Amino acid sequence: MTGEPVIRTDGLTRRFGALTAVDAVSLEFTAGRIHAVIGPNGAGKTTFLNLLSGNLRPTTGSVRLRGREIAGAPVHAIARLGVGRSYQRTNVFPEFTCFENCRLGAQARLSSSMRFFKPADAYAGVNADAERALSLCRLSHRRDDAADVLSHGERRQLELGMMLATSPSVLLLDEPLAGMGAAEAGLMLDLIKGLASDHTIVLVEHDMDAVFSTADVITVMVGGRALETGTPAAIQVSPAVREAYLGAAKGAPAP
Amino acid sequence: MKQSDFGGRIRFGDRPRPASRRDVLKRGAAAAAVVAVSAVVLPRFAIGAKTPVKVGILLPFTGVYAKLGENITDGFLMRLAEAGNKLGGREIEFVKVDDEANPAKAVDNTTKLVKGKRVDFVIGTVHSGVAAAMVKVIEKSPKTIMICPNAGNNDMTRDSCAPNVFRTSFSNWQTCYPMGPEVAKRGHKKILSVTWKYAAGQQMMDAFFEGFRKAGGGEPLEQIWIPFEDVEFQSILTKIAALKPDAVFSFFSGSGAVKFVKDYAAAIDRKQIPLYGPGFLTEGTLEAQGAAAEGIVTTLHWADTLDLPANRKFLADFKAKTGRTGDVFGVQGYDTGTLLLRAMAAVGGDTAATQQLIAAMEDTVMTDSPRGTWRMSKSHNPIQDFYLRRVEQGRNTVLGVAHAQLDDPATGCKL
Amino acid sequence: MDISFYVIQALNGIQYGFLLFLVASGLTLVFGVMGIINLAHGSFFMMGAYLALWLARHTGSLFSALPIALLFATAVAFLAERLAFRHLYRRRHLDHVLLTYGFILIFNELQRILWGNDVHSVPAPDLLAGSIPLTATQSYPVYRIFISIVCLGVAFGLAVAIRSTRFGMAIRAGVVNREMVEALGIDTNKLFAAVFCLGAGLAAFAGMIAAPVEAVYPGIGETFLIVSFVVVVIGGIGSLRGAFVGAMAIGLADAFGKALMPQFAGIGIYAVMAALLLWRPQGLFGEKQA
Amino acid sequence: MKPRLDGRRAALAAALLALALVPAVADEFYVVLFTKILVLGIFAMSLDLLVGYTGLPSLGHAAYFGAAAYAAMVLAPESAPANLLLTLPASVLVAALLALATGALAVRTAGMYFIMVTLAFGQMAYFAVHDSPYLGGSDGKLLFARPVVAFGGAAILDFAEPQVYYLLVLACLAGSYGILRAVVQSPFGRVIQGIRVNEARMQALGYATYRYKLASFAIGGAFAGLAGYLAAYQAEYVNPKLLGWQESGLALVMVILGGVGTLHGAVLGSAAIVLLQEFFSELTSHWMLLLGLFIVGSVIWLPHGIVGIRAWARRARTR
Repeated sequence: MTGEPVIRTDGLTRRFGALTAVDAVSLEFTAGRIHAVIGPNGAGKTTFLNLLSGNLRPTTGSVRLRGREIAGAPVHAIARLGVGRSYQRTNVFPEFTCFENCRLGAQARLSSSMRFFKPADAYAGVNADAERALSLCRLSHRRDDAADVLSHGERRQLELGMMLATSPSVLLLDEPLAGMGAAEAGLMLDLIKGLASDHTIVLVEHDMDAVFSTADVITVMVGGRALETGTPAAIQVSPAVREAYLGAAKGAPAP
Repeated sequence: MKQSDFGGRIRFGDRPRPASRRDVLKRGAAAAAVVAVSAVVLPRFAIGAKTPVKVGILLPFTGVYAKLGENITDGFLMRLAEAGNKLGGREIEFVKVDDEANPAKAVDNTTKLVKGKRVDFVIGTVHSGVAAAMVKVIEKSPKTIMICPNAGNNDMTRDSCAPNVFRTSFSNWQTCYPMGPEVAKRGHKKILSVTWKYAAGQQMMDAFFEGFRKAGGGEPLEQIWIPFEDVEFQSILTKIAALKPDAVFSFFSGSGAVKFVKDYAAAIDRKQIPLYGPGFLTEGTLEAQGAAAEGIVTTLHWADTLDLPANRKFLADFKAKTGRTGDVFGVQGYDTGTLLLRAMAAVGGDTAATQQLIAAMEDTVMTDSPRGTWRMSKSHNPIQDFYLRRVEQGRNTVLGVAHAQLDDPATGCKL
Repeated sequence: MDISFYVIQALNGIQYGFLLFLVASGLTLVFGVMGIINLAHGSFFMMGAYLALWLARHTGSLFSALPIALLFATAVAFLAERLAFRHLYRRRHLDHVLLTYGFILIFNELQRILWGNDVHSVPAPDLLAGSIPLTATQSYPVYRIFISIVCLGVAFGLAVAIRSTRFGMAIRAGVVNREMVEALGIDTNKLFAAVFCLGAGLAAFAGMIAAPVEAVYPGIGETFLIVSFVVVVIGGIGSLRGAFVGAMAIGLADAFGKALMPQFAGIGIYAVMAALLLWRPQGLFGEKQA
Repeated sequence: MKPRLDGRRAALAAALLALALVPAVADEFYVVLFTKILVLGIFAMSLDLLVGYTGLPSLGHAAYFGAAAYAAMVLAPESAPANLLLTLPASVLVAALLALATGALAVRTAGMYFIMVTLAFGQMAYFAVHDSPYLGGSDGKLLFARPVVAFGGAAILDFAEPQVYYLLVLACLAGSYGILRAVVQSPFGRVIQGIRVNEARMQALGYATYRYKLASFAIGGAFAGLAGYLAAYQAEYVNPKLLGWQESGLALVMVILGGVGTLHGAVLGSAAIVLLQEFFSELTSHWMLLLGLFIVGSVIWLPHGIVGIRAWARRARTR
């Protein structure tokens, strides 16, 4: 399943004053693969995601999406090119029902939402996309419940559903398992694996068991640099990673 | 309200109200919007044969002009109380509305009095903008008569004069025109004017320079306009001192007058650049202005030191009833009362006889007014003396008459 | 116009700027630390002015009135914080707007009940009542110089207190990150009450010393409030340095604007503010918004 | 879901009918009072679109209200009634364009800065009118008469009578409510509500939020303009205070007091404020004190406004 990379960064760098959060990172992300980015706290993983999604502008370097430069483009423009993003802190719309949350995602695919008079629920195509996303994130049974009554795990699912409703080709997932119990985490991992075949997935995650069991490729970031990239098996045995990890952080990668 | 015990606040008592409302009132005002709805849907006052004369008082009781509104009201009520609180033999019911000096509410408030409370007379007001809106409503209600006890906008008794609109105060033109020749006479050539940028200020400055030119004076050295109600004068005064005019002519009132006169004295040597203006500059403000006002020369149709029996009586009575010192606004309120009393006496209390009422008001010649003799002009504005006054030891001392029996040109009035 | 015109005009602007700074510094701290939009802040200025008027009459001297009035205004602020504001910290900005709008009505009406609608003036203390003659026609009031000096002192004291006391540290921490304050083990209830009282006290103090140069009249609070808002926004919410620079800029712009371009005097400061916010939406010294 | 919706429609129809009967049963004084409530109701609803749906707490909304009022004045002939069919749309357009121009700058900011920037634009509009002799300066200007509906020079509907004017205002309120209700339920409405809750998330979903906020701001400005036009002809007078921050503040108070994000709450808020003012000022000349206490009390005890009372009572009962 290897091919042209969907996303390719070149010397991607972001500085905050004197601090270099992301330091000359050059990586390739290929379709159909789950590419995990791991590293100790403060390694620059989330900053890296923010550079990909447009939440932050790179100081220097480039981000190409299928060959097209997107560095510095606004978030919404990048999103419309098919890059979906989930956040560490759950970001659903609590007053809306699950279906409405997904519909908001699906509606973003309309050429424009500057439609003022026809009720939002009268757009059949949008509704169908929303239903599909709802079933993809396995929340169809919660369709008409308001998001604020969902459990934490369900909210993370819903967030994924909203993102899927926009029919993205790239998924940037920032700690999708954070704060989840074992059962919830299992379900979520299942979901993510199911999406891998037709999406490019960039996964930032602290749960090492999860990462090593799901990822196809792993990049280790330390101090803003991409230290090493390889298969889980290769990363596991890499002495450089071991040293950096043991030297820089409290936890070592799981054996 | 049948009778006002003068000196206190006007109460809104004896209107018939449903018992439930009274209970609500007893329970206090903390009740919510529900109560407000039921309270506002009161049955209106039934108009019977022996109803009292309804007099609407539309004056500012809050805001910058509140003190003026109070003094006019007190002067007016004092005059009616002197006559036993009867108009042409009938009891009086007062309906007092605070116009907040807010022209945006003026049509509403006037409509409320004229159509809602069905008053026979409307007394008001201080603010020119409010007065102009009042005139507009009153024009369309020929059965109601309006008496304006202060607002001096020229047009009220010029272009937009109306048969049922009278004024007992002054036109802006009148208050400043007589000062032109006085300033010219003193040999001042380069005159700088400073005032708020609004219609009254404009009219007054125009009138002054009209008089000044006619008396051989030249064009203004500079005219400074300050945004209306702005009272931060320090920078303007610095500029005035730098321009070195022979004299400054200025109009401000209320808080503006207090502050301007004080700041002027602190920033400019008044011996070098004397300050002139219409009487409002030093009217009702002298106590607050203190020594800063000493020596300022102004023109006005009244002065507290005016040595007339009627004036001495007015001042004594006003002090006795209110505890405050009477001012020109009290006098205007007082004369409004006299005008109303005379006219109602002439028609025997018949408020339906509007034509006769108007005729009686037009024929009024005031011989016992605290400001001296005056009569109503054809355009319903007083023809009166304008006095030249100088502030001496905290009082406006009369130097003489600047212009005797001055009549407004009444341009454009077809009455 | 000669040089003295510009010198005096600059003095005028600085003196007005200092008064604005005292009002705006309280506003910006309450904004920054507590996250409260206090529309009623101007009411404390008004309270100070009226208390100065009233107490100066009774005690015969503005100086002896100062401590009593300051104590009183702070006590009122303390009560308002305790009884009303404290319940709303976690609510929306909108509720703060509504609450403080209600307080404006209450304070204004109480002022009317207690002191009426008259325009009053407060005489400057005899010592400072004179004017210094500068040229043949113009002189500069001693009291205005006094205001500038006193305000400079207060501003300096405030800066030192913020920089080097524990209370000041808590304030600085609060402006940057409200949660951090709790992490530092500071009782936010106490901190908020203190900041609110400090802000109110500064506004009241400004009202008091301004009383002799401003006529004391109903609505004086709102006049200063709106301009202080402009100052705070120009300087950046929560920044004392910003409030100072903003106050001086507005003070000087106002003084020269009125004298040189009176036709734009009203609109001027708002246009400056709008332009600045387009350039720097967070104000001159404000933290960038998330 | 369906029956509740029908119940709400029935309640709306009943309220509309009751309001339409006011001129038939009530004294002219109340007709004028209710006209005021409805005009301010439209104004408050237009602000609710910004505050309650888009999360844009404007403290300068009166600028658009006043802009249309002044447009009505400028467009009115010197001594003849204006034609409603021409001047009303034109005035609304003026307000909408002004909102579009100022909004283009204002919606770039957020939170407290947004409040302050809108305040600044409001004050600029205020002083622009206040200092312009052509527009009547601080004195304002009187309008000659209420407008008429005219076709080919012949007036077929005259609004001089307060009762007729009231019905016009009521029709405008009903129309505004209908349109705004449709707008908040449209795809656009969903987007702005999403923006209110979490703008960053909406961007991540691919929405160019700036354009939606701006569109909402302009629509709000347009309806504020409609209210301003009606207010100008209700008072038959325009004055800079129509654009002042006090007016904006009052509208905000109405919206919050009524309950944000409901539209009808804004009308209830306007009714509450107007009626309370009227009621308190009959009680005492210090009515502002009572109104202030009422507002402070209601913000502490009624966090969701008047429309929240029902839910609050329901909760109290079930407890």
